[in-house]
Amino acid sequence: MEEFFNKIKESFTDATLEFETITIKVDSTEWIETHQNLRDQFNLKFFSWLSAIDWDNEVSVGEAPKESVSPSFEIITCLSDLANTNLIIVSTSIVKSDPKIKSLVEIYAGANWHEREAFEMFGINFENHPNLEKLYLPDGYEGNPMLKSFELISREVKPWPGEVDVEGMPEESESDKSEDG
Amino acid sequence: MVNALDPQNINSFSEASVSVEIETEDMTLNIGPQHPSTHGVLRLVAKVDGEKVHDVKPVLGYMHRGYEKLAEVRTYPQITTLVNRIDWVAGFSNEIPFITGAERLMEIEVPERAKHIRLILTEMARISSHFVFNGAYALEVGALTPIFYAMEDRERVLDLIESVTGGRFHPNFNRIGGVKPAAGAGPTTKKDIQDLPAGFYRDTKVAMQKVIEAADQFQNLIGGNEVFKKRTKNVGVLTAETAEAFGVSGPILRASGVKSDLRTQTDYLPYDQFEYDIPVGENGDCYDRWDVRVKEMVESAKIVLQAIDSMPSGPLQAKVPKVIKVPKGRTYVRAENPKGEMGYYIVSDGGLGPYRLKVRTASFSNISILPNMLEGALLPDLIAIMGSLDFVLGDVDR
Amino acid sequence: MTEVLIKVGFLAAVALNGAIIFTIMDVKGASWMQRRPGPLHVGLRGFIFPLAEILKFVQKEDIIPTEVDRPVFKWAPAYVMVSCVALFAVVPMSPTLVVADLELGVFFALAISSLGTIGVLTAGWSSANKYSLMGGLRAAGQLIAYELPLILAVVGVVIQAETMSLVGIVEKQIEWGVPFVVGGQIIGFLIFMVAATAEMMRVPFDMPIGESELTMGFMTEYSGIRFLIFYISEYMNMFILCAIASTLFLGGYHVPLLPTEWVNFYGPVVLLTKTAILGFILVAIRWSQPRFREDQLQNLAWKILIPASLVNILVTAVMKVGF
Amino acid sequence: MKTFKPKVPGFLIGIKIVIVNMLKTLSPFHSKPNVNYPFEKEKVAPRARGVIALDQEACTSCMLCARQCPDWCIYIEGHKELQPPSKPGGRQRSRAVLDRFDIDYALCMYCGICVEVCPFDALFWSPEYEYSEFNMGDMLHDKERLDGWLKTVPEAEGLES
Repeated sequence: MEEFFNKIKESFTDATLEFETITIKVDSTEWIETHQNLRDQFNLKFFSWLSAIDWDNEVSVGEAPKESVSPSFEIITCLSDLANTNLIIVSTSIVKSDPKIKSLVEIYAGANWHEREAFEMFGINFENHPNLEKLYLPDGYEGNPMLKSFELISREVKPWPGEVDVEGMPEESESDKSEDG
Repeated sequence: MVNALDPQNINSFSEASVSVEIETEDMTLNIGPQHPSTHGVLRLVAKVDGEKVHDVKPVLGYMHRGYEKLAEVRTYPQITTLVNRIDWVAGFSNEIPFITGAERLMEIEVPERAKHIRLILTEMARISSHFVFNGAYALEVGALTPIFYAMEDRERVLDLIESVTGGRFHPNFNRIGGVKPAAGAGPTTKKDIQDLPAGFYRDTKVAMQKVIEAADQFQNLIGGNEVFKKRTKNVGVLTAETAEAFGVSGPILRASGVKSDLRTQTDYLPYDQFEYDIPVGENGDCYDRWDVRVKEMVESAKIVLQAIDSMPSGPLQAKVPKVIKVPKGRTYVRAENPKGEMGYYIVSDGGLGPYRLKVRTASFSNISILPNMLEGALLPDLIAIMGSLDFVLGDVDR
Repeated sequence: MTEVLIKVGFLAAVALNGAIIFTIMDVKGASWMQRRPGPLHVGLRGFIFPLAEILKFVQKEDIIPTEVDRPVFKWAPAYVMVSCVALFAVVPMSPTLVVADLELGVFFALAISSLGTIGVLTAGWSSANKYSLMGGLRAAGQLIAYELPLILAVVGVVIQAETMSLVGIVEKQIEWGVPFVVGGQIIGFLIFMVAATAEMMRVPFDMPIGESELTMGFMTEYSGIRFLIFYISEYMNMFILCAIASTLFLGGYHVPLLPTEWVNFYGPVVLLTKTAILGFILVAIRWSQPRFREDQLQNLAWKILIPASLVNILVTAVMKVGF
Repeated sequence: MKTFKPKVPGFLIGIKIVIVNMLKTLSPFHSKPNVNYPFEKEKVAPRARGVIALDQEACTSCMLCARQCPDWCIYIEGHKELQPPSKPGGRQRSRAVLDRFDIDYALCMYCGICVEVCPFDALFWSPEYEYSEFNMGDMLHDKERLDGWLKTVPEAEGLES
């Protein structure tokens, strides 16, 4: 893994190896070239997956990032090599106002469905995609569910049962409580 | 306009009428979502010309449960419950990469015994998954009996999984840092660390011998059958190049002749301590995909038998904080599941739950090749090819 | 008139009972072969479950979809049923116990059996369902293709027996001392059984039903009593074709070494036993084989069975004339 | 010496296998793989996660289980009561009284997190599995019903070392 990382490092400046995962960050304009390069020069022919992360400070579900982030979509692909088990995560960032990026279908045929999934879940447009339509969601469904701003209805309609607390003793004073504790 | 009755024209007319093919309209045939042969609720919209299939469009989403979204509002221990249900035929295997990922981020070293227990149960899950495939695939090409034998033998394996974990399909047995410390039952021992139940080794050895026998029986009952060979040999050939480009993994890829197995290539579980073969196919047709899985069952049984013999003693749990908080970082862990490469990309922000959890499932990539493979196939072949991909809709839709 | 009615009643009773026995054999046999007890709850450890089955189907609503061609759809099961029952008319259970001892018995049987094709095809065609349509067309193609080897296989027997009457064929076998299957018609018997299995649309030739791709083939839209008729006639067909096979090739109501003068007493039992043994073989085949693909099925009929049966006829004729 | 072994066609071997299995099913000496369910009960592993039993006395309504539940299917309400002092002249102790403890089995995912997090040993797994209902609302088990499951909790089994 180290060896492969060093090789990667020669070609890509922004490469990190942490938690046994090699990640390279590229600019979204070099998206196609990078993948072409990785497939042809580094022999990473196996297309594992493509997905996205919605970085946002305002979240309606889950926890907001601890440190403030600039709102953007991060698009991630995972490529690997079957013989030597080299694996690489390629990541790029695009702006939220106009989320679009070139499609990888020409290079990796398997990207087709993954891009469709990212399109419906995040609303990212993949340019030159042969049939960019919904994959999972029914026709007429509005919204992009994986956005951090998309509410999870089941958690909205039902109160958290853990909030109900045992009512305090009527006569209990502050001093008693501290003694007990 | 040719006059057919004109004696001069009779000769040419009859020749012409023979060579012209009848123009027929294509028929759209919906296969699924409720159809006897789809494993769950997959819908295929197929354009058929008589028996020939032209254009197949899979329609997914009938089982989409949004696990990636649900994971955003849950803590790490709670997500273990969810990931069980992704590929329910091999529930135990789904937990391993997720738990390994969390452990990797927290930099916890798992005790050897726990790793061995994980390995044994993972292989058992693989065996039970392949049993289901064997039975179901025979059913799809028309043999109705093998599924009953497969279910009977799978039951033995599931009983073993249940006796350890408490669950047959959804074991929910892995914890960050090891395996479940208190596996239910018993008012007196509830808080004790529970090990494998008594008699487990003995029962496992019996069950694994039965698995090897069952695989042999399948080879005779289905694999040796001339009709089965006729139905599957040279049907749905998948070349290694296409498979790689589509991200097809697991037994399907190996059947195409690529010797790729994450068990030997990565170190998520101590597979390097055992000896086993990786069955590889030659032609990449349906028969090879079937054959590879049957052979794999035997290899898995061998791994389990070896693991039982070399079981280390020791604790089952590493020291972990009571409230699990995973430090900031991201990692991708993949594992060789019965259906192929399954991986979790965990983006942690230092909180109780992940900021984003990407689930890479094998079946999703595996069936994305369906339209490609089914082009020009016959309708009965459609079922044979679809069945040989061995997908579970929960694994596709997540 | 009453005589005709009695005969028809007798025919229907025997055919229906045969079908019920074969249903029990198929279902119970299947469950034992699959390591399970099978039906258990309806009387005699589940052995009379077909009665419950019949009652259930009779009670059920007979759903007729709106788009179907109603009269055709309604009458299709009747064709199949009638063709099955009428087939049994010429099968002798003993030299005297035969509904119609026709001169051209074999010819009659084969002519009647092809009537079922029309029933199946109309059922598939009129259902207004794509699965049914494909199932019906597959069935028609298959039944026509296998009709030929079925007839050609019988021709060998007819040449050897020098008669077309089924009683005559059995008498000839008694005269010979051995059934025709031993006396030179083994290939003819195998071809007949394969073709008969295809006519019954049982595994490995059940492409027209092919439940993994066509749900239930031409029967998809049928329910209630109409489905029951299809269901019963499937087993009736199986029973009768097995009975014909045992008459033509296995010596019918007679077994060698038994005294011929008592044939009227043991005849029906012997015939039924032979039929049941053939039926059991079919059951074992059904539950152990996968099914053929449509084109392989046609190839088998046209490229193997028909040439083989023609060779069989040739050899039989040469032997007959030469020796 | 070369032994000649004729190749048996595969479909005949298949027929042999099904007939052997038929004889196995009919023979009284072979174990039966089936359980005639409503008349015989299946033996389940003692660890099987069937239903959750509640020890009412042990529960202090601390809400840990309800908070950790991934499905939010546990509903607890309780209040505190003053207990008479255990020895004369001592301080009055407060005791938690459980008003409501419901588990909605229609929602439960049988993960067992609640059993594990309970610090007072009030929840147990029982392998009992016969509690299906015709009405979905009846799947909500109240504290009396949950307490009733307690007697089905098995004793600890032996362990493999």
